[in-house]
Amino acid sequence: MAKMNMLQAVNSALISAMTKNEKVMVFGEDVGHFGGVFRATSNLQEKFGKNRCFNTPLTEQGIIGFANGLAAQGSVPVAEIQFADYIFPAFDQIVNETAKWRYRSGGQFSCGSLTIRTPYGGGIAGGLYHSQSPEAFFAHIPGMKVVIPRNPYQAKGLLLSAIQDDNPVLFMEPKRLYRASVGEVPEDDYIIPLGKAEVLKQGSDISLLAWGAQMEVLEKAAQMAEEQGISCEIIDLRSILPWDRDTVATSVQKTGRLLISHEAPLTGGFASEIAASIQEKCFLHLESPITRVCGLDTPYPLAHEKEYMPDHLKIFEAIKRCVHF
Amino acid sequence: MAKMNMLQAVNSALISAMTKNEKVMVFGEDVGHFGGVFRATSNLQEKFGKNRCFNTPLTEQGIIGFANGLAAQGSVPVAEIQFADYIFPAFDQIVNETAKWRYRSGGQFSCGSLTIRTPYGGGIAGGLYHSQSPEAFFAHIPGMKVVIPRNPYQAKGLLLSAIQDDNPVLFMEPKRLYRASVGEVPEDDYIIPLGKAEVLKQGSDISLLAWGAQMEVLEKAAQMAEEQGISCEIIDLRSILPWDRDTVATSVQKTGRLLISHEAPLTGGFASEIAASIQEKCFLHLESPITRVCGLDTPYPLAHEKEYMPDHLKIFEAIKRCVHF
Amino acid sequence: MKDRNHLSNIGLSHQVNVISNGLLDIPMLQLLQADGVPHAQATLPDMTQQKAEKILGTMQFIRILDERMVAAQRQGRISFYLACTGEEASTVGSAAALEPQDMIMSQYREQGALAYRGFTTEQFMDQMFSNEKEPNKGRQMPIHYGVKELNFMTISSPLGTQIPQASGYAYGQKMAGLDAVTICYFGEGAASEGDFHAGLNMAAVLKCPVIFLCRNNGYAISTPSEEQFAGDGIASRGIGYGVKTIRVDGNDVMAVYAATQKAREIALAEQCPVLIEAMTYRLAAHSTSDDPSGYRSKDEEERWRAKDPVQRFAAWMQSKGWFDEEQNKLFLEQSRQEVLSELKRVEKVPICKIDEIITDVYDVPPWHLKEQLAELKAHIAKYPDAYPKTSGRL
Amino acid sequence: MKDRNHLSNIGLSHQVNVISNGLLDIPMLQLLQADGVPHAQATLPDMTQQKAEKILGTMQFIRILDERMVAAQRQGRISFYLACTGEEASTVGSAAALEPQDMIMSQYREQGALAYRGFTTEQFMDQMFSNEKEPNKGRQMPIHYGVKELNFMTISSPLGTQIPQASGYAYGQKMAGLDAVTICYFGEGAASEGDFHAGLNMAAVLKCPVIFLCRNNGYAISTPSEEQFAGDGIASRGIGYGVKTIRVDGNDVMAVYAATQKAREIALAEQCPVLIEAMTYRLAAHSTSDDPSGYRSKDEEERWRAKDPVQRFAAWMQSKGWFDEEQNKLFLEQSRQEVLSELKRVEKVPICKIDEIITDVYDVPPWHLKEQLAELKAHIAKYPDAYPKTSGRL
Ligand SMILES: Cc1ncc(C[n+]2csc(CCOP(=O)(O)OP(=O)(O)O)c2C)c(N)n1
Ligand SMILES: Cc1ncc(C[n+]2csc(CCOP(=O)(O)OP(=O)(O)O)c2C)c(N)n1
Ligand SMILES: [Mg+2]
Ligand SMILES: [Mg+2]
Repeated sequence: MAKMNMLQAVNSALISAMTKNEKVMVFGEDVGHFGGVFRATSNLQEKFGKNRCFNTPLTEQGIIGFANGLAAQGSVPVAEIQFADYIFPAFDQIVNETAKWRYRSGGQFSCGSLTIRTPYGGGIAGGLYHSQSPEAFFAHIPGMKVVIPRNPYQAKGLLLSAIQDDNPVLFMEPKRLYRASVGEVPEDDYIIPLGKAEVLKQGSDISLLAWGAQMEVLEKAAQMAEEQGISCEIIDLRSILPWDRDTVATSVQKTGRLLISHEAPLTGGFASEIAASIQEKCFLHLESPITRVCGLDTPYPLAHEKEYMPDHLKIFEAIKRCVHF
Repeated sequence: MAKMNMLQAVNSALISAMTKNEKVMVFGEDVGHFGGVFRATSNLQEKFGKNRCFNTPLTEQGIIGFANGLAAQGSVPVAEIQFADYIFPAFDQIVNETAKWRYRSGGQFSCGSLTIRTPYGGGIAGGLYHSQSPEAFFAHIPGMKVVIPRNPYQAKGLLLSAIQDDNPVLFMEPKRLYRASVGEVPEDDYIIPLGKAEVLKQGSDISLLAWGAQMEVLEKAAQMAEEQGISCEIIDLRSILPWDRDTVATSVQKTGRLLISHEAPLTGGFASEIAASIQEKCFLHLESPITRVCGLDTPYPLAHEKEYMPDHLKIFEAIKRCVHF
Repeated sequence: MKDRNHLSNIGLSHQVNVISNGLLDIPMLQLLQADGVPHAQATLPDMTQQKAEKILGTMQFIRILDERMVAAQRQGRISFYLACTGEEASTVGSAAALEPQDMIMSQYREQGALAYRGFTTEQFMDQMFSNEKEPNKGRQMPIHYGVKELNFMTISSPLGTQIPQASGYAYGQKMAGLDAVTICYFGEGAASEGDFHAGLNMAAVLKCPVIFLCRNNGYAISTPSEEQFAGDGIASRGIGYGVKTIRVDGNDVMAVYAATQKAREIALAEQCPVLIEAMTYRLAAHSTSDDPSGYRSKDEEERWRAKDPVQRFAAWMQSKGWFDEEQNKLFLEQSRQEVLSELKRVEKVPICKIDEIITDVYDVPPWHLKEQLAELKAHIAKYPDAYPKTSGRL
Repeated sequence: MKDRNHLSNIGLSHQVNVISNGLLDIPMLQLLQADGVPHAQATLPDMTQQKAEKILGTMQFIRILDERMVAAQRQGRISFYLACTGEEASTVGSAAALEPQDMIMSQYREQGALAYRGFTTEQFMDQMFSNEKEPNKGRQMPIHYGVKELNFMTISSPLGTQIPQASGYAYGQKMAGLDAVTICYFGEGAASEGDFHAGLNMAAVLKCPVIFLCRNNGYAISTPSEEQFAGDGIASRGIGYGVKTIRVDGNDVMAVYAATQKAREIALAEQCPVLIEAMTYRLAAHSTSDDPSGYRSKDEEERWRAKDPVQRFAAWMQSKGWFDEEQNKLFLEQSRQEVLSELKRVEKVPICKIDEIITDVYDVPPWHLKEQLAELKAHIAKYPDAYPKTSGRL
């Protein structure tokens, strides 16, 4: 075990994966010699050579197009998109190509070996274009997997899973935690299964659900609620697609209440899918409406960032409203 | 009044708009001399000249990028994307540019005059790439409006509204109805307000909600249900973003039940947003879970198209399940 | 740390020089004249009689397939078709210069390359009818071929997407140390997509052994190339990317063969991309959904019909004594018969069982897809008549 | 129906010709030598003393602004900054050749053009502090300027997006019959985006009066241009699009001025695009988040520091007798003072009221945004200390 921050955990996972399998290749803008603008790919080029870790030209559609071809060929590409805000030029390659490759070819070919890493989320004074949380767009793409870790330990285990998994995975890294979140991480390999949520804390009055950087916020709010005698169950969804409906439903059947939080705008965010599914699955158990505490339906503002964010106070208030419905 | 099919109604709206305002320009792949692959822009180049109705090179990101600049300049672009399946290369220009232009500039500049027209939807033996219904992706983009007409009359009135509206509008045309749907359409100008749903039929047992080509299917299912004594209220949402929550909530408060149907895959589809909002708004009125009858969570298959589609039989069965919950 | 100087190869001028079109003047390689007689100055590539026969046979077969399938579509037997009439040489000539281990990533009008690889009439029909024997399981529209054994990547409709993919595929081949290249076909229309730019630039920078073959056939559906670009075709772009480039007469199968041979040689030896622009003409309608009389003249078509690539090559073979009129007639007749009889036979093959609706979305269907399938099967069982193609085999 | 022939301008060859790099040899326009002395063969553009002073003053002001802002960021007074040190000539020289009615669509390193247009120190500070006086309402990060009165389009971070937008903007200007062009700035890195391809090709085909000015400064963050493209810079791409192209020494403000004048003349007269590639070097770090010592040598930087565009132009002015050492010192000192005092003053200006969080998403806030705002305000009222920047002015 070693103390690592999330960047180190990601770097450690990449080193493991590249060491074990020489087909693993890491590329994207500035990921080569420089090690990426956040330094998640530090030293990889030195260790594994310029052919296996390299800079690409500045074209996200090209990066993913190239990665798709490389994956279909049988290599194991781990492509970086410098910020999740810049993944949209690659949206066509992801929606129409990555995700549909296996299906359209009857399983003859696939991009299953592809992993796309990208930092996402707010709280770093990044304004409109360095703060977005676009997971919901990708959760509406059959064929994709979407995974978001909440801390260094999770990051390494889930990333190693994603690289091994025979399906294309979008791996979104909460950049606010890159250096802020530090924890014990095994130096050896280990994997955390995709598609499984984790119940972090048992509780009886309400289930609180989130992912990524929002987990911290949830925990802080839960603490405030506990102080008022409200017992919270806390769940980290971890995989957004496919998502672990059973774990969530089991929890809600127990608590009778559900609150979901994400940074992305409310309308059409992934909380809507969870709420829609759970109200159906747990209809007779629900004691209050499923509540969403999310970003506003605006672009992500700089000056009003603090007000925009679904922080612990907003969640705390929502918990109370939910429990006292 | 004249009998028109939906293509003629769209064409008639474009002629009106171009006649009234010389700043209106229509462009896209093959829309010029040829009049578009579906002929929605027939005769526009002849009538208004090559400068106002023209072919573009084959680049969707270019078309929307160009349209954004043109809109910001003060012209009124009506850009066509040949199939909604091919809108994804333009996703970055739409998400990061079109939709955020006004906000990021504090209202100094905007793409408000832009309208994007595109045919969408299945049922034409189009397989993976001529069948998609991507409205949910766009419903998660603050700043966009998304509108879908169900028949020729609606198409003309809503399209004229969209062109006039000072916000960027994605206007999705159900191509299955292009020639199949025929109805009376005024030859003069008229507008149908954006953001307003329409209750097509009053009923007391269940509210049925859909949009575009799915309205027909809903009506057919409702008829079957009525024959079994189930009274259905039928609502056409028409505007997906912003959507008319009040009309839907009012209906559900009356009927106590809601079924939503769309062709797009279930997970993360726009029905999830509606279900999430309505379960919150109408919690104490709901007598059964809100039900979604949607496309499967797969790419759109050709050979199994019939099985894939949320047809009247599936909806009829779901209505019964809902009412007999 | 390496010292870099991005000006090192650039000279100075002291007057405002505007560089413009026409500077490059890229000629088009032509070996056989329209009548099949080689140009006096031309050196023909080595070609055995057997190879020549395979090339001609493939071009003729494809022409017949196109005719029959367009007719079948008119009769409502298939939903869609897309012919390559007039462009046979570009795809057959280039495929003939490749090795079987080379990957083909095509746009959609390259049935010639596929047939050259050995795709059978039956396989064509299976695809056209989206049946359960089709290796892609009938999920896409007709003409979206794909077959792993022949190293022919499954086609996808979105234009241009295969271009950066081909760069990536070729990079993978290089990393694996294979004696193989990738060929990537696309139209001059698709070359306007951003993916074209990304794909060529990445291939150049990352030194990928890929051949980009652009069929410049003058049209993208109704849009003539003069409304598609203002430069000198697609070849003139190669220079900008630092990609070696060859322009070739796409109706001269011999020239296409020679150019592609050369391109493959360079791509493999230098591990780098090569761009070929094949100048040709789409004699057919864009697809069975299209009617070109709305956007181009009969005269123009006639001018191109006179440049028929199949006749040109047949004439050359004749001059070599490799062409037997009678035997060829027989071959054509047999091919027609084969297409028709396979069509009839394959028409009856069922589509995949409904279970396949959820396979291949992921490697293994997750819970939500299993749930959706179970519901769907129960529903079909309840209304078997409404879903006749699958209800019989639940 | 018009008869078309897409082969009409193409000659024939009968040997396999591989066209490759180095064919074009595009020289770089330089008028002033590094020491400010004009090349003997150079014809300098007309330039009044007043204009020259404005150009020099703007370059010097921008250099000072950059220094102070980088320092302010280090002190934690602003969150982010991005300097253009070393590249002042490319943007100031080009802006000086334009008319005020021309639209500027920039990437982010073109504060020189903005200052030349008359953007004040106070306006710069307002933007840096995202305050309520900033016309963009403080919604974006520092350096994302935009001001309608100066025809300077609000900057957006996604790279390359402004390129096809500029084509569209210019098309609108043409349709409106304006005596105006659009200039579009971008880096050689951004030129790898698909939007570059789309924008240049569309401008060429649709004949848009737009000047594309690429600052080729050798780097895209850490990525050197040799890993960005393999061709001869960006200029060599112009030919492929049929776009008239000029390559210029980006550190020679006189050359940039002359080239842009010429480009504007062509764009207006011929209603067509022109591409300028300005060869320069980013002496600064990419931004305050970057440290270039990780990817390039000090020697390399020093070599470029010797080519300082500001000194070069000052030396030329001196040779004309247009430069007063003392007065210039005073100007520099005043500028420094002004930046510092404005910084201090503006630091205290509040951000927008919370109501502005939902305006400008649409022309008029729809129901859901009004609902969200009401909820938010109630929440802030409940926890005023947690939201100190807005709770005082609910
Ligand atoms: C991304 C995308 N946009 C639009 C289309 C619709 N479309 C299909 S073929 C075609 C024209 C292609 O022309 P070209 O690339 O020249 O190939 P050709 O048909 O001439 O062989 C168009 C616009 C598409 N399939 N994909
Ligand atoms: C679409 C997109 N991808 C990535 C980035 C992150 N990014 C910001 S600046 C930059 C480098 C740009 O280099 P260049 O265009 O050469 O301009 P320069 O900084 O040299 O002026 C990158 C990769 C971005 N802003 N937008
Ligand atoms: Mg073509
Ligand atoms: Mg640069």
